[in-house]
Amino acid sequence: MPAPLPTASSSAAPGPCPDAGACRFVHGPIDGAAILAAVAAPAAGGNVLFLGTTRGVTADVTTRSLDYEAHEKVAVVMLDGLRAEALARFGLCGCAIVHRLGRVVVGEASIAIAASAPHRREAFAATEWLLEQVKAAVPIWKCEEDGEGRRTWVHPGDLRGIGARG
Amino acid sequence: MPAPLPTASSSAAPGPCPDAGACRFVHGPIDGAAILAAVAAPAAGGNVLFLGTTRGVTADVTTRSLDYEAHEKVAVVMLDGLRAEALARFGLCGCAIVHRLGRVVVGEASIAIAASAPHRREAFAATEWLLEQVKAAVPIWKCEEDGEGRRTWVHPGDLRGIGARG
Amino acid sequence: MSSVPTTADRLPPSAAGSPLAVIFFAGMAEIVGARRLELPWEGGTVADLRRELEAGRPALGPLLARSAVCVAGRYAADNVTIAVGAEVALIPPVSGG
Amino acid sequence: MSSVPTTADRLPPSAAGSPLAVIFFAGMAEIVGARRLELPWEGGTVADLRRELEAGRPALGPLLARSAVCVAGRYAADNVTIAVGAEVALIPPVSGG
Repeated sequence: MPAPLPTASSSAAPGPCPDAGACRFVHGPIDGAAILAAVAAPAAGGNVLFLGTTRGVTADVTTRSLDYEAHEKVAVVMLDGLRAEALARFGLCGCAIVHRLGRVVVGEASIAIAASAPHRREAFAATEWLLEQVKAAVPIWKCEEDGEGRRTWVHPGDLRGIGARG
Repeated sequence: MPAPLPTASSSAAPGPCPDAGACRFVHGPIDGAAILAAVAAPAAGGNVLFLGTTRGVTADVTTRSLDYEAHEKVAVVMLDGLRAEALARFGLCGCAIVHRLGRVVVGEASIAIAASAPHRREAFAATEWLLEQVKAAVPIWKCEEDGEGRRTWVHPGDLRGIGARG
Repeated sequence: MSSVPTTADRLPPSAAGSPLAVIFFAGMAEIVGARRLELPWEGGTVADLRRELEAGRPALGPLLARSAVCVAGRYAADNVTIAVGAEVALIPPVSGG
Repeated sequence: MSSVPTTADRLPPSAAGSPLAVIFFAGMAEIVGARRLELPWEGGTVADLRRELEAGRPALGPLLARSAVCVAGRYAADNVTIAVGAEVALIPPVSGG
């Protein structure tokens, strides 16, 4: 049998259970303020929100929009697992990950990650860690559309070694 | 003559000029979403918002509220200087620092720091750096009110060595 | 009421030739020209599936070599056996965030 | 119309005895019992001001020893001369954020 997802916490995490909807995909604009508000807690002193937005220019290449798709069913399970792992590992009060799918024009957000913790360092560390995990392994892809309307799927790096052995 | 503030960028920073109002004090609730929106830029891919909120319990001590005061005139100049330094040092697209004064009850935000940059790492690093600078040297103080209504001004550490020599 | 036996009823679930549904995403779906394929499947491992796919569509090779295979919701190494009826997805290098 | 000369008009700005306004915040204002004091000032350095304050209010000593002195908007070391008319603020260890 395949082993659990390498990035997901396997079963009984010591932290709180993932809340339904804390990790999800949306097909329209992301409401960052609502996501940050959802992780607020009386025990929290540090609250961090990251928004990843479509950048109009990289080096000398113009981007018009990004178009995201995901293996949603698998990705949501992975996001929930990452959230549970972050809650336990960083001692978070709250955590949420929202990714937008479809077309995201310049300046709009494709991802929001929010984390709250008793102290600032854990909130920052968890948010950065979650973002790196999402970028490394969660099945989401972007297609870049440049200024001339040319579309290119972005497949950097190598996932070949990621699977657990049978 | 006294030297420039140790944490302020002395004169001609290579980055953009500080925008009026990007660093300011407020006397009511902080609107984090508006502050994050104010640093949005087409060149930004990473946007980070930190909110520092009043924590209700630390170890076994209950906090009812925090009450902040500042040497406003000097503090605003220092915050503008820190912002200018962060813009240049981290290559930011935008940056804002807002601190609330007066009573801040549990769960409400006393500080918001927002930074946007072409890439995520600079946005995170700048936000964390700014927060550490503010906590280390900007003339703002909090008075803790505990569950029994006792008020205590918080004066940690030592600022004696911070001044520049004549 | 009793129903008329179908072909599926008469074949055991591990029967040779049960098709394997494989789904594709992003640039890989573009190369394949489809989001879903049903392959004839005699049973085998992830490595067998990789060979099968590349034999039928050589253009997939370079991207396939950098892709993961997701079996029943989990990334699986080459020696993992693919059970009959498992959901299989090809996962090219990801770029979310 | 010409105004009647005041004491300030007649005294040169560096005259001995010009009061020095010093402002206090937070726990320091609590100890001093005031947010602002005018001290008689013969001229001198930040170190002189520290001695003057501690001599007049010994209870300030422990916190003063950990505090900065802000002169004309800048944190100043002990050897900095305080110009007549300068804005001076005592800055106890900060706790914003």
